[in-house]
Amino acid sequence: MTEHFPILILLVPLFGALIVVLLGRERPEQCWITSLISLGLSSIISLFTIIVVLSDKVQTIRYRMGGWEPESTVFEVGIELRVDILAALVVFAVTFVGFVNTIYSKTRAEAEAQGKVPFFYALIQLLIVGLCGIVMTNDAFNLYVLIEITSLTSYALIAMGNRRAALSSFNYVIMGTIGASFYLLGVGYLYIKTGTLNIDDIRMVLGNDKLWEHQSIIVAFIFIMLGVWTKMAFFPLHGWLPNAYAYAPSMTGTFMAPLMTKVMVYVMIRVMLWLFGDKFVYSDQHVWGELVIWMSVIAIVAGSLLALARTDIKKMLTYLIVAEVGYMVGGAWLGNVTGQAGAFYHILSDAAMTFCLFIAASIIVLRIGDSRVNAFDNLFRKMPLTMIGFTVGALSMIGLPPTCGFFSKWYLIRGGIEAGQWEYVCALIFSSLVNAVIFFRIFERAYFGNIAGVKEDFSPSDSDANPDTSIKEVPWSMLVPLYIASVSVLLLGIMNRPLFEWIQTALK
Amino acid sequence: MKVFGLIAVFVVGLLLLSATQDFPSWGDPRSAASDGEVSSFYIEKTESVTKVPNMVTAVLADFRGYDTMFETVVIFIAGIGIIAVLRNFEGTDSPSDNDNDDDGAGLLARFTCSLILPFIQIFALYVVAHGHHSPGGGFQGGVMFGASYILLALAFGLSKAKQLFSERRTMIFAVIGIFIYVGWGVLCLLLGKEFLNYSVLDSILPGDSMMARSHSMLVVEIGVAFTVTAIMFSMYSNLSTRGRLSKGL
Amino acid sequence: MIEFSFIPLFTWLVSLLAVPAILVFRKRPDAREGVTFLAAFLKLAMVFMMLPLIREGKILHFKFGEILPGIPIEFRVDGLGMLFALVASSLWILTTLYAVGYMRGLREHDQTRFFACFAISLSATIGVAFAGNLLTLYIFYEILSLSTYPLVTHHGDKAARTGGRTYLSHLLGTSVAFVLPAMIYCYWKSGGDIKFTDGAFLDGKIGSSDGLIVLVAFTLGFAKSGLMPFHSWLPNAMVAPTPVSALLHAVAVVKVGVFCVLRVFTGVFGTDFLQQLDVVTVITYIAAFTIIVSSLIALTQDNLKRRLAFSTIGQLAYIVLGVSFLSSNGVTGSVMHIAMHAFGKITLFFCAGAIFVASGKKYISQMVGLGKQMPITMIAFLIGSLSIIGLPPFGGAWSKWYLFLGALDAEQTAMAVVLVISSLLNIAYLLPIPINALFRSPPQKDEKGSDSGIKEAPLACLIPLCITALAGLLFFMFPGLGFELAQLITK
Amino acid sequence: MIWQFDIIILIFLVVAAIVSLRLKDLLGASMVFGIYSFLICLLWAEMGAVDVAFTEAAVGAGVSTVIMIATVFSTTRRSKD
Amino acid sequence: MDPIIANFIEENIVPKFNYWIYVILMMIGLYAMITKNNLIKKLIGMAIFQTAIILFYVSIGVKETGGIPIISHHGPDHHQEAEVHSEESSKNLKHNIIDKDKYANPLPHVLMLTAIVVGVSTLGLALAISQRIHKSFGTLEEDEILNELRPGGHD
Repeated sequence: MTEHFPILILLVPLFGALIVVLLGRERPEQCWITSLISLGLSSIISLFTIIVVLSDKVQTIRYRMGGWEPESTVFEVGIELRVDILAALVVFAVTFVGFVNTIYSKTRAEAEAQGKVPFFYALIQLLIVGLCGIVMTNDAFNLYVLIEITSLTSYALIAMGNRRAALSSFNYVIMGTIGASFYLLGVGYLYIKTGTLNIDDIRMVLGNDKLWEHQSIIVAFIFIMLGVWTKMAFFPLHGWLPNAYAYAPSMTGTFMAPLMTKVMVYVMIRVMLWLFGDKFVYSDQHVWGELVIWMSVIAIVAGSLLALARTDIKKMLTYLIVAEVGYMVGGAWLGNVTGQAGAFYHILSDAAMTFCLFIAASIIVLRIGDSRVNAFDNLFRKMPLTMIGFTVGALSMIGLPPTCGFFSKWYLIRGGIEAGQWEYVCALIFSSLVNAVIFFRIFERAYFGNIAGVKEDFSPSDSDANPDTSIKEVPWSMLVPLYIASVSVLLLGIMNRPLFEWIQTALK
Repeated sequence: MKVFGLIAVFVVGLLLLSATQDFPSWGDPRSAASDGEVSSFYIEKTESVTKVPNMVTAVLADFRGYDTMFETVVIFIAGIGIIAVLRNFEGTDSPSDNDNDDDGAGLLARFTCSLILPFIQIFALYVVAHGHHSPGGGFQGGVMFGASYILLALAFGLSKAKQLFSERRTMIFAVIGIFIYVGWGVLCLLLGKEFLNYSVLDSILPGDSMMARSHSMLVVEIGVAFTVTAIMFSMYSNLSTRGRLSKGL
Repeated sequence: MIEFSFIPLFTWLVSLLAVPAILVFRKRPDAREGVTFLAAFLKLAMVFMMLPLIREGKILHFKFGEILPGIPIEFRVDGLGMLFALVASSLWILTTLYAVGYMRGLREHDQTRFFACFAISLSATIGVAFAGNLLTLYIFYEILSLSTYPLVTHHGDKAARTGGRTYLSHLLGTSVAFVLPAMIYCYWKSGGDIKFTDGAFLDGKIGSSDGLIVLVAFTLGFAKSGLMPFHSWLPNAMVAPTPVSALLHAVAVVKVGVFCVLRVFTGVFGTDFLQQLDVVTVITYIAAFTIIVSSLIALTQDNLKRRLAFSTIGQLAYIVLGVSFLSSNGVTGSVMHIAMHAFGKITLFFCAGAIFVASGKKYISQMVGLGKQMPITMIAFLIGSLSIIGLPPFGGAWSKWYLFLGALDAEQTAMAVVLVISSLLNIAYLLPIPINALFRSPPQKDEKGSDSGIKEAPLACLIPLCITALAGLLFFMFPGLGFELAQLITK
Repeated sequence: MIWQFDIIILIFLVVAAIVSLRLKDLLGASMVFGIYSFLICLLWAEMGAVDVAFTEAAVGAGVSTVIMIATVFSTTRRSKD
Repeated sequence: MDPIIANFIEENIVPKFNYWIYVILMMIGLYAMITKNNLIKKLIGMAIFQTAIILFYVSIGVKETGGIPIISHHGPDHHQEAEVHSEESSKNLKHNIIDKDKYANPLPHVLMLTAIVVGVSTLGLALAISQRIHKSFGTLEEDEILNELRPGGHD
């Protein structure tokens, strides 16, 4: 049974989506529980998959669709899934975030998707199917199909928002199609030279036939990278992201912001290390090593500064995502295992903390009805529970121990030092300083309020009572996800050592 | 913007052209892709292992059936996505233009359509069923079937078409299509082999395991056809009425 | 020699566990401050429990939870940490006592928050004092910065916010920008081992140029030590209530800074290794520059607390200077000066606060003749300033003397000269205040002014400053313990 | 495989593409895009990719053109470029 | 003509003109996607872009010597056993191996079927979104939409 886990992870949400659509108009209230069950089941299965993969005898699950064993050929003739510990971790992150986010969207879905609740749940589950498929597949073209699945679902999910959302979703369609098509082109170039689509086989052919210096392979690499970077909003190509995530319905934004870019970063690492192989990517006769590091430095700095310039909190967070993508790209391109493992660990930790921050931000925006930071006066007194969760995420974003942000920065900086890429190290430190400024600006607001607010609660007696009770905390269905997220931020930080060791062994 | 776009486009084009120089020349049967192990396997072994002379159908529905499953899912996503984007249930649209429903095109057009529609649909069924031996398959057949309904809607007005193929029914059909495909794969799973491994189905299908593959391909093609038919029609009916499903073109 | 023990953990925990209790009792001030006192006394008791073991030359050790490959959270109590813990925990009691008097006297708001953050910062301080490796040190250092931020910005008005902003930006910024990369670099160079042992872990593992960079990064990165150019947070933090200033200047913050610098010198590099690297002259000059310039600035300040702040900057620079001599005498002097300056400076701050509470005067020019109304305070101020200046028969004399010896051992006559000049400057900016207050009669116009009816501050304020002043005297008589603990690290 | 035939279609393709992008009337643009699809499906049929040609004929020339025209009808025919 | 250029054309253009045309089509589509102001025009450009890539893939699969990828047992290579039409499928595979040069490479065709489907799905969804935009902004021209947003939007 265990060997079927990978496909089950995919099938459960797929069936869930179908059922939700069938339930459709008649019983919209059952859509929530259905998708909750299916995603919970799927995340449990992925948890078991992690356990299976960690056992010494399995290590890597290879699952051949249709049972096409390559008997007369050395190459795979069918499509195969390949699940190692990295894939298992990311899949668990995807399904788990999906599950928690479903809890969050219990009340929001009715409010923000009037009458379209079943479609929302169906799309979100299909999106999860696509993301898990991306992570697990071992076939270059299948990867393209799944990327398109995720893109289509996210176009639709974003466009369900207000009119700004529709516009930004259209830009996303254009950019996303360019990106996916570039990826498809790259795969075509690889196919015309190698004659196979299986990722491992392509790497093998490239290695055996010494195709590395061929112009077409180099162009293929460039185009695949361009495509993936477009999908993950790497700095010069990030234009579509901020509006799309800021204006999307809140329960959509809280799901996409943590996962989409991270999964594409995983795809990038996979393409670099498994599809082309590190000998090709990090070889000296290619100029791009230094170049990409510098691009990531620019991405980090620019993302942080753009975030600093924003007053709308969701916009701010989206630009922070752009900066974080810079972290991971740089770490993956450092060319040493520490950097790659750090980048991978940052995928997980960044997913956790972005999730935490986005939930907290959407709760705040929902409650005070204003997304500008200037409106956050005295939030610590008004909604302390929410602000605690927000604080955890923010500290992790700044990179203070013992949150996971600190440890991922630790590994990334160490990788940068080992690789001697000081500009990258400086960029990391700079961005965490800027993050500190950004978030303490918010804390100051939320802690003291404006001067008038302070005067008002400067009472002669010793009063810690809540000054005004106009703004209440949100229902449990939103606080529980927030706390799950912030706990996982801390947990990832405490668990970093075993995680990092697994990742390192998998990358070696 | 234009200048920037032009520069970007030319950079891309030059990169691609620079890559073509070490491509195998066009149509060269010895090129790595065409002469490669995988494609040779498909060409030489397909018929012996699946009993299907149309390699494209075989590769589509069996070797790479996993892709095709997601291709169907993509269509499905497009269908429900369009509804989710266009439909708004607050009823901000004034129902004024919903009342006076059009009565489709002129008499001649209707007559012609009523003549050719049956043939279109029969041909669509043929395309689906005969995809093993001739070009075609579930997808093409499904598109044609959906197109026949679109033609119906064009000629006799959307409301007439909706009577035959209401949105509820559309959704059910689409879901059933995917359900057939995925369920068929799950059946293989339940019989103890990998997902979509049709060869185990010879226990419930006539013929040996190869014939089982051939028959299973027909089944999944039918599933694809269901979904594609439904979604193609719902795409048209939503897009032509801004999601109000009130008044066709 | 090294023995496992839970006492360090409990010493660290006790003030942390006080926090929930404080929060629980937020509606009943007496119970709340009772809890604080209880915690404080318990902490001191535990420190004293460890003292004999340490004096036997044992080293208490405790670790849990490996958070990074090869790096657990680790407590390790040696002489240096012991001394610092002693100073901090004993002064916590006095500061609490004083804070009770001060806060109630001024009817401050949010006292619960105040005491809670106070307790957290104390346990962070103990964590730094007992830190067994660089990462633990760093973590508690950051926690201290964060937990003191609400204290600094206690008033929450515009000035407090700007002050807090400067405070946090300097401390967090420098630590993240300099200490973190330097630490990771050490971690990489030393092959994943950043434990403090008797021998330094970076010994012989690093080249001279890298060594210089790392050393400077550490010394400036621990900006709590107030070395120029990262000193400006200290005067800006003066907006805080006086107990907080006492905490910053005497008990916790700045001492933590210099303590970290001492650790870096002794625990990370090791004095002998620094000797052969021959890179410390940079630090020496930075420290000397800081001493002179800060004293000169202090001369020009009229706001009493600002003047004291600049004098603190100078005194801290003494400690760094002393350790940068790399001679056992210098280090001894530095370690002693931590304690001496702590007691002296806290006396001065208590006095300043007492003056503010009693008369509302902030500016030195207003304090002429104040000795008539509040003689005890002013006498205590005199004692404290003499101790800071380092004149016998006050404790400061010993540390100054050893620093001087250290300068001579290191054949750095220039530095000896600097010490002399700076002591003169200390006299110039400290002594006039009590002298004028005690022996000059107040200008006439103030007679019928607000000064009428000024009397001593409430007892809760008065007692601590008397105690600390006396302690200054006692340290001159019985400096033995300080020496002993200092010897433990210098040998 | 007659390469002259091939190249003629290819040139027509480029022309159709440019025309459909230059037309100011969106309806006309969609029509020309349908023509483009037909040409390309011809090209594929002639390249031996019968299934692809079949699909393109059904989808590209059929459905995409229809839904594009449907959109143009329900929005606007005007286009500035 | 300069022999080098002539040589270059001999080498690179004549045997590969399909690739050249596909690159040109792709450039046209990409240019339209980036610079066109009208949303529908952008989408037309997108469709052209995708068809260009499909053209490239199909060109990979072409063989000068090969026909359509459907195995015909009436082809020239099976005359000798045209009478045994029944159960041939198992027999002739034993007798004569299928000559793979006679058939085009099926794999790119399969991939492109999927790509076409994805293309039409994207197109449909994008058209729906553009209808939504037209409903809320009243125009399909990008610059007019942005002008309408200018006072409100802060970026």
